[in-house]
Amino acid sequence: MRYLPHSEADRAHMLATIGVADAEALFAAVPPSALQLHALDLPRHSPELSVEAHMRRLAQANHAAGDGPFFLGAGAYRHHVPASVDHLIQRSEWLTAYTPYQPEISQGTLQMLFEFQTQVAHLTGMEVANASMYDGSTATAEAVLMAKRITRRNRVLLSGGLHPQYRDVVRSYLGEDEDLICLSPSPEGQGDILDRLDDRTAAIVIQTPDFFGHLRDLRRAADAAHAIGALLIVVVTEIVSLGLLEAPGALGADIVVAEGQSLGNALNFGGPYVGLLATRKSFVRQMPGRLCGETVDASGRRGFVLTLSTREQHIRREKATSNICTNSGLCALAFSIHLSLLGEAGLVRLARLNHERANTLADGLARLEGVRLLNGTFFNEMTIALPVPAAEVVEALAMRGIIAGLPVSRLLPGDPSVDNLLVLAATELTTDQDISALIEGLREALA
Amino acid sequence: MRYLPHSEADRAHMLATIGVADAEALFAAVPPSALQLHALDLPRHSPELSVEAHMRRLAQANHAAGDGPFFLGAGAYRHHVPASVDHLIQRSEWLTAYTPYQPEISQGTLQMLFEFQTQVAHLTGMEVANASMYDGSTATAEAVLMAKRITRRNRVLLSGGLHPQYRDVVRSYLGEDEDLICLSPSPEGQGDILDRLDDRTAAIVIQTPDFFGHLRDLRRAADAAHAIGALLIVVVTEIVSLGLLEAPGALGADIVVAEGQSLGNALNFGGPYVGLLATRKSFVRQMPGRLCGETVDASGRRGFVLTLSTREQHIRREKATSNICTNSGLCALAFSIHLSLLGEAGLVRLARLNHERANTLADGLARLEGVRLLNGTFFNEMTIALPVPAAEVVEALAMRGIIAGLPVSRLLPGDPSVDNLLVLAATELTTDQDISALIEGLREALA
Amino acid sequence: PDEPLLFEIGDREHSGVDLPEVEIGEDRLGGFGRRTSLDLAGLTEPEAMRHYVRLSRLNMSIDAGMYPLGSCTMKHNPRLNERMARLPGFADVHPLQPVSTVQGALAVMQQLSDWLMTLTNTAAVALSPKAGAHGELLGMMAIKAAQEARGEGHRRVVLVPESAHGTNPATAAFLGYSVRSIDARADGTVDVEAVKAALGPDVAGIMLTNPNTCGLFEPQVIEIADAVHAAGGFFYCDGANFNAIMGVVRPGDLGIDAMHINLHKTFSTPHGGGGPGAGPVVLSEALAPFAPLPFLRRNGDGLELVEHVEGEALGRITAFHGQMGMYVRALTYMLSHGGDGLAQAAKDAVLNANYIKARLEGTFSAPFGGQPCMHEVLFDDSFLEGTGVTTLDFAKALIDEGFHPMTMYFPLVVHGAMLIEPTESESLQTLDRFCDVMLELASAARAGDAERFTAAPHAAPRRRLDETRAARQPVLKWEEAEGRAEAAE
Amino acid sequence: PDEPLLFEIGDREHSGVDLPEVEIGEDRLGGFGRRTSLDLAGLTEPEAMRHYVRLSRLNMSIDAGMYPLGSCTMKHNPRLNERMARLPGFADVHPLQPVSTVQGALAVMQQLSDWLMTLTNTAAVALSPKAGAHGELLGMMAIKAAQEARGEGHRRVVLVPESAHGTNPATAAFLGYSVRSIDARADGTVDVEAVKAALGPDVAGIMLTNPNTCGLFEPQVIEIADAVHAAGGFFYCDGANFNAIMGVVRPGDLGIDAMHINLHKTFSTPHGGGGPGAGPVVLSEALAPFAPLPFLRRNGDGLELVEHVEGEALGRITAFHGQMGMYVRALTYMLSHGGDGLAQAAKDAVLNANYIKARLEGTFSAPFGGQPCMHEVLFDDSFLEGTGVTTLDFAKALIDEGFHPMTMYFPLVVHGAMLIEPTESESLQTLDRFCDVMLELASAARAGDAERFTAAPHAAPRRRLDETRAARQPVLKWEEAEGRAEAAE
Repeated sequence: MRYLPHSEADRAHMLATIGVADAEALFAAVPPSALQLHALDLPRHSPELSVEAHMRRLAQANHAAGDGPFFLGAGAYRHHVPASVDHLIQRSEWLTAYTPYQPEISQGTLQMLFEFQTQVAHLTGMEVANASMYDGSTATAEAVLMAKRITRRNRVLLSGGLHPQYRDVVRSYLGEDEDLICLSPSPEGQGDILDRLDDRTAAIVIQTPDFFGHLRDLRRAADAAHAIGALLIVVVTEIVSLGLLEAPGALGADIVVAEGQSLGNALNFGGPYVGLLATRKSFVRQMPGRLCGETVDASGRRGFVLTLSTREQHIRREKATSNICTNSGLCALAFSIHLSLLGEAGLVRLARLNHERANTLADGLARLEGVRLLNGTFFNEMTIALPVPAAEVVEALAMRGIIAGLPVSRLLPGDPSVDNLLVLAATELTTDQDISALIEGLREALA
Repeated sequence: MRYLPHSEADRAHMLATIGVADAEALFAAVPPSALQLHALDLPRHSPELSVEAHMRRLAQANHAAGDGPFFLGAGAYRHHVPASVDHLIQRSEWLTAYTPYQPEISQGTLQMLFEFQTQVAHLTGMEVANASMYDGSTATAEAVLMAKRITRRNRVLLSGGLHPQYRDVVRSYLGEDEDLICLSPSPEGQGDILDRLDDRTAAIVIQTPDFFGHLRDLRRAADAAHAIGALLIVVVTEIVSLGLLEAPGALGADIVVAEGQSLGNALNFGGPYVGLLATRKSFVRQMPGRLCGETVDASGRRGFVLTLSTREQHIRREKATSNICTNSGLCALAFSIHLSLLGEAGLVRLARLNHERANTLADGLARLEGVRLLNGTFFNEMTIALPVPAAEVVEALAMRGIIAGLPVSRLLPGDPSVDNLLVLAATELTTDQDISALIEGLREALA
Repeated sequence: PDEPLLFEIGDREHSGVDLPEVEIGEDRLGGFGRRTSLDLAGLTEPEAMRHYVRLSRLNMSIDAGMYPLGSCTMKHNPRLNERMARLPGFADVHPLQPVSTVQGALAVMQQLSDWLMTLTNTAAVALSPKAGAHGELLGMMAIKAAQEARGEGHRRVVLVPESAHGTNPATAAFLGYSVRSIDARADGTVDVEAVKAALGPDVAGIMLTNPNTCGLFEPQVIEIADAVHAAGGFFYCDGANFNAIMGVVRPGDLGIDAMHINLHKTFSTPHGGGGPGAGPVVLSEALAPFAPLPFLRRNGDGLELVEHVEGEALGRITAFHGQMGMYVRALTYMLSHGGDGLAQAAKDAVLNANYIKARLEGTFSAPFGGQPCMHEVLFDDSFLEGTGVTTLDFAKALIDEGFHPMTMYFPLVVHGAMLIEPTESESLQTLDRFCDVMLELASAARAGDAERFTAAPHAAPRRRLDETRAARQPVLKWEEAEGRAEAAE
Repeated sequence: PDEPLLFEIGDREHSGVDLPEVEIGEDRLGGFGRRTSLDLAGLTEPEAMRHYVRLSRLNMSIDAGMYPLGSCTMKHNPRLNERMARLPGFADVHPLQPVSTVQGALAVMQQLSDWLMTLTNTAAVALSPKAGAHGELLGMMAIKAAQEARGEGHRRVVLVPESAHGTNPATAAFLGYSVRSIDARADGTVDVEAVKAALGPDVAGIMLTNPNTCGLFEPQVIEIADAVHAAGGFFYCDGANFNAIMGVVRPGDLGIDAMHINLHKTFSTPHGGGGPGAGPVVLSEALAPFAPLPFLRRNGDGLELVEHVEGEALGRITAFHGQMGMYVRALTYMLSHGGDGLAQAAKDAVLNANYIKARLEGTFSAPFGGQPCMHEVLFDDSFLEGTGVTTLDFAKALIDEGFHPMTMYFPLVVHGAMLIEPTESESLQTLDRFCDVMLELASAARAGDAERFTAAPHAAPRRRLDETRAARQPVLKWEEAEGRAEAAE
């Protein structure tokens, strides 16, 4: 077997050295009733060429986003990642390195994480960022728990513009909790979470651009929250938007969490992605997750280590700020490389291009009879109301090779008021031809 | 521009340091009439995503071998290359390293070449091998020139079983030369080059398996050649065959040249490939190309260097054995990794599997009415005679997504005796379904 | 070799991505456009290539050498897995595409689930956890949900042996449980009597690692499971060490109710310098109804992804469907090995650990050495007594010999622990070289060559780092002033 | 760090490729089956990964540092090129598939040809040469064929300047020409009068590198071309230095008849440790009929590949159609840069060389320094006089500073030559660091720190190698005895 280095002769030599007759003797502590004597009902080992053929067949049973016009967003975005990013992250020294607990031989990973933390802090306008979370949704849940620890208050308000699955994750993390107030979905960008603030409120959670694509007023929310001693948690699911939108930190956010997938990472049917979490320096000891810090070595040379680990489970065990251990190191690397390649100039150009593409899409949609654009503001994503249920339209267009967007009913089933709503995104990969094909497809589907 | 590190400020600073007003001043030596003042009629620079889209469109305009049943060989073979091979050769330290002229910082490449030379020598049964040639065809031409230098004779006999394009390359390298005797193509494996041997003969060139798939008797050829003071040059275009066939060196070959593409390298529409050249130790100073040798460094540690370079153009200039400089380093690496992964046990299994697949193919073809198998012997390739011109049949099957093999007329046009001949290969990637589809397709095409 | 920081090389103008400057007629930003600087450094492509290639060379990696790391199963990462995960049909698929367009992706999930359930003899599997600790969280959430559904929400205590991974108590505490610690026996395993003594009506269950973190198979695991069940509790098994027993012992046969499986430990997805991982959780019949969303259901010829349900299911613990990229890699690995190969891998992993034990035992002290170990072998620091060399020093000296340090000071149950897990990926040649180095280092330590250890590593990109300074005066991001100061030096 | 040889790790049983053992009823081998051992060492995949990763780490690479190598244009190799070359539509296509199934491949060849002809203002291009030297061979074959067609086969002399690359005289000799050497002027360029003096009815042509190997643009190149043409000869231009002038000067405007273009120097395909390269040759109207097979022809909407022709064409110089993999990479690079970017790259390459010249000139002696250089700058060793340090020593000391040595002792026209070509890929930061290092080394040499140079490199994987021993007692492959002896040590 190609992954197992021992020959039978090697095994015999080793058993003799150990002084046992066979490998089974090494499993003597296993209760006989539990020892597997017969082969499990599983296929036997297989040549690489057969495995590859099998997996390719499965891959071909999917419609890839690049196979046709594509307008899905809703928390995961199709962007162009430079070829050098994927090449670099596949280097053995990045791909197959362990968690950098031994800093002397992990300076590559550690310096990269330090740079990543700096990039995330600059991008969000915050003072500190951690070395990554699993994804945007779990980072949001951790941020909520963090806010409760900081304020020692219990009530949390989730905006109606928060991604419904993010809301569900917060619910699961908090368990049954009457202090968790989830506002109704707000497809028109309406509704005001600020009315619900009171002195028991730990935090309000606002996503911008929100799930329906609207841009939300963070400054006003921060002022209101701070006035009553609550924190503002800002959620960003499309990180490219920060190339064009004001940094949440500059508008008063106390904790910013984000999904970083858009930079460096493929769609991957939902994972792995990379969660970002940034906050004020004064909250650093309540942060979950790994942190990398600068120091010096015994010769006085600059170096980096994982630090403040007294927050973490492997030191503090049940007193840790979170149970998180493995995070998204390689995805953070991809994010960091892509963002280094963009730089400030490139990210701004990319964001402008996304906005321009979305403008073109919005203008096209607005001209369609029977279709109403719900957004007064957006970055690269928007919601339209169709005269018929959106799910049917999406299914019909999929048959023609067009992935038209997200029918809101998929994430908010059982709410007839959203049945006709469709959320669509455009990115730098969206061509004029894609938009024409969509418009044409919608026109026919609605005829 | 993403590949150019200078900003305009950088350029201005550098021009000031140099003391010129603008970049044009640095081109003062160019005759004004030749200086390009206007932009050439070429597209302007383009984003990665646009270039990628353009190249993908071109790629999609080709039928890839993996898109359907595939039976082409004729000097280039479709084999399965383990994923680790391509991964490894893309490591920066292999991919972007220079020719190992500075051995202190090139031991990776040099040790690999030393291992490659050993592998090629063992595989061919010869005493020494060089560090690669461009491909099998140019290696054949170089071998012919080498034989002429060694024997100081002029006449060269090319077997009728030699790949027609290899024959053409030898012709080009030798120029107009009445001492170059090219025997007629021998689709039935007939014809005996040995009758033409005389004491002016420097070498006879025999390919096995030959262009039509027949296995040729090397021992008899070697004995006859040696008896009259000539050399035997053996050409192998399918290197996998040596897993199952006797080593040419064990049968008396003086020079063995081969195309190494089958191991580690993709079809690549014909290139880059990797030529192998192995010979007797006594001929080493007449070999073309780079050689890597073992030595020690100033601390006495084992190390490797390019050696015997007094044969080469950069030292000997017009007295060199060849003008070859750059060879096929990275393809040789891919070959060497693939062969290391196979090892003796794996190569034998691979060769057996190829032969078994070819047997199945031959048995299937033999049952087809109107089709005659010309081969009594073969490894993984064979020739059949059809009742109609083969080119038409191949074209018809291509329309159905089946690449049926090579119509001999493509390489030997104007020879009506070969018009109906088709050369087909099978490899480990040929499935029973592929063979059935071919047989069915042939049956219908011939009906 | 020093590599400057990104912010010391790049600046706000340089970029390695060419994109058109577009005209935007009227923006739709509602006045929320950016006014503050992004202050991001950019690199052209040649500069970026150098920076990340050079940085990478400061890292150790499994491709370059052995990681004898207990509890972390650093095995070979096949490159076929990487190639498969990058097929556009997997990598370029959006999680919210119509289900009719992602049947291949769902088939991957289904097949992976089938393998995991067969290997563990369990009733259900929740794929979505993003890592092992996330799987623990999910498993304990399922236990909590099941007990609340039974009206037993008052069970607020979780039993955790002393030797457990830190994630175990952290997870329990995260969900509001209090942790009751169970002592180990002198032989390093858990006593069923100690468990029974700790059980009671307030106990929700036990979190047990098996094989345990001392590298031993818990011989009374079935009795422990029975006792916990009899007391109305659930058995959460930490699956970090599943590599020792895959294909050889099915955890379901031991009575577990939930167990996470680290695809990045057991099923060869790469560690990536700290993730991404994936931590699917297998569940017993009793817990199956409390599996989180989403899950798969057969629907005629196709597969359906259940994303909403009324009733018992737990909700979701992450957006979308989990770590698809890791599922592809793990399934590719499983198909490559086959059931027979996985069992052989487990046996080789155990063989390798016992071979190291046999070769080192005369010199190193194995506190629980009277029995075969499983896939990892535990030594204490008694062989270093009086040398002035600590376990940490000894481990750092391994770096100079080309090996990653073993796991140190864990588990907490022995003094100066050294936990060594070679995995099945290491050849006899490598194991012998490792053992030779270990023995030579032990001789050197006892011969009084303390400087070799206390100042180690000598040959690494850095000497030992000042961790206290890092924690006392945290510098968590690059500050321009610092860069200037350094540049001026 | 030492890495054992493959044959010291692997053996005949181990394999990293799983394949079924098949039954072969009756073989068709006609008695030619193998009887002797293959004696090939095999490695399992984890062992192979380690071996080749560790070996690679003994190499310098352009991704890790600057190669200031004159005449070898080591520029950045974009990874987009690698990705494109691996698309199945390019990599998994057989050269002899029906032409109807490879229209995309032919379009790549057509587009690449168009770019090359536009950049050079020439009439035809032969793509098939496998490397620069192969292109030289083809170009000189075309010249020979053209003269034979004119009945001038008696022209048996080729003029070659002293400063030429070794491949030039080797190529001429390979085709049976005798070489007549042309001296350089004091300013490093070729004198049209010297060429005129050497011309005669026996002269087939001239092989000239422009910009030349002293890094200078030949100011009289047009006069030289005219003189050669007037004498009935052809002008072969060595295109190794095309990077200096692409998009800025079209060689066709200078009167060249044939010029090879190194796709692996000028158009960024990777060097790969010594190939594969690609050396397409552009041809003037006069030589176009002598282009070798195969070539492309438009045929209605599609492209036709001409593989056979009656009459003038040269035949073929390689099987199949040349280095398709390199064509894809080069075309991808051209499209990325565009015509504007290529010209900017040439200007930056020249700017970088002149910047180095300006920064070093006070300390280093530039023999032809009175004029701007092109993309490379030439120094001699007069600054080392009396230091006991040679050019070689000086170059090896660069290794310890993280740079590849410059080209040394070439061209032959100056004493102790150091030829430095930074290319356009190097940033100002890197150039400054390189210049700082060069100046510091020069100070050190003159301060008498000879040991730093004569024993250099100190920090590389190896000290200097004994090349004499390698050549006197050649060991060109691994012998088992040696392995045993080493193992016993």
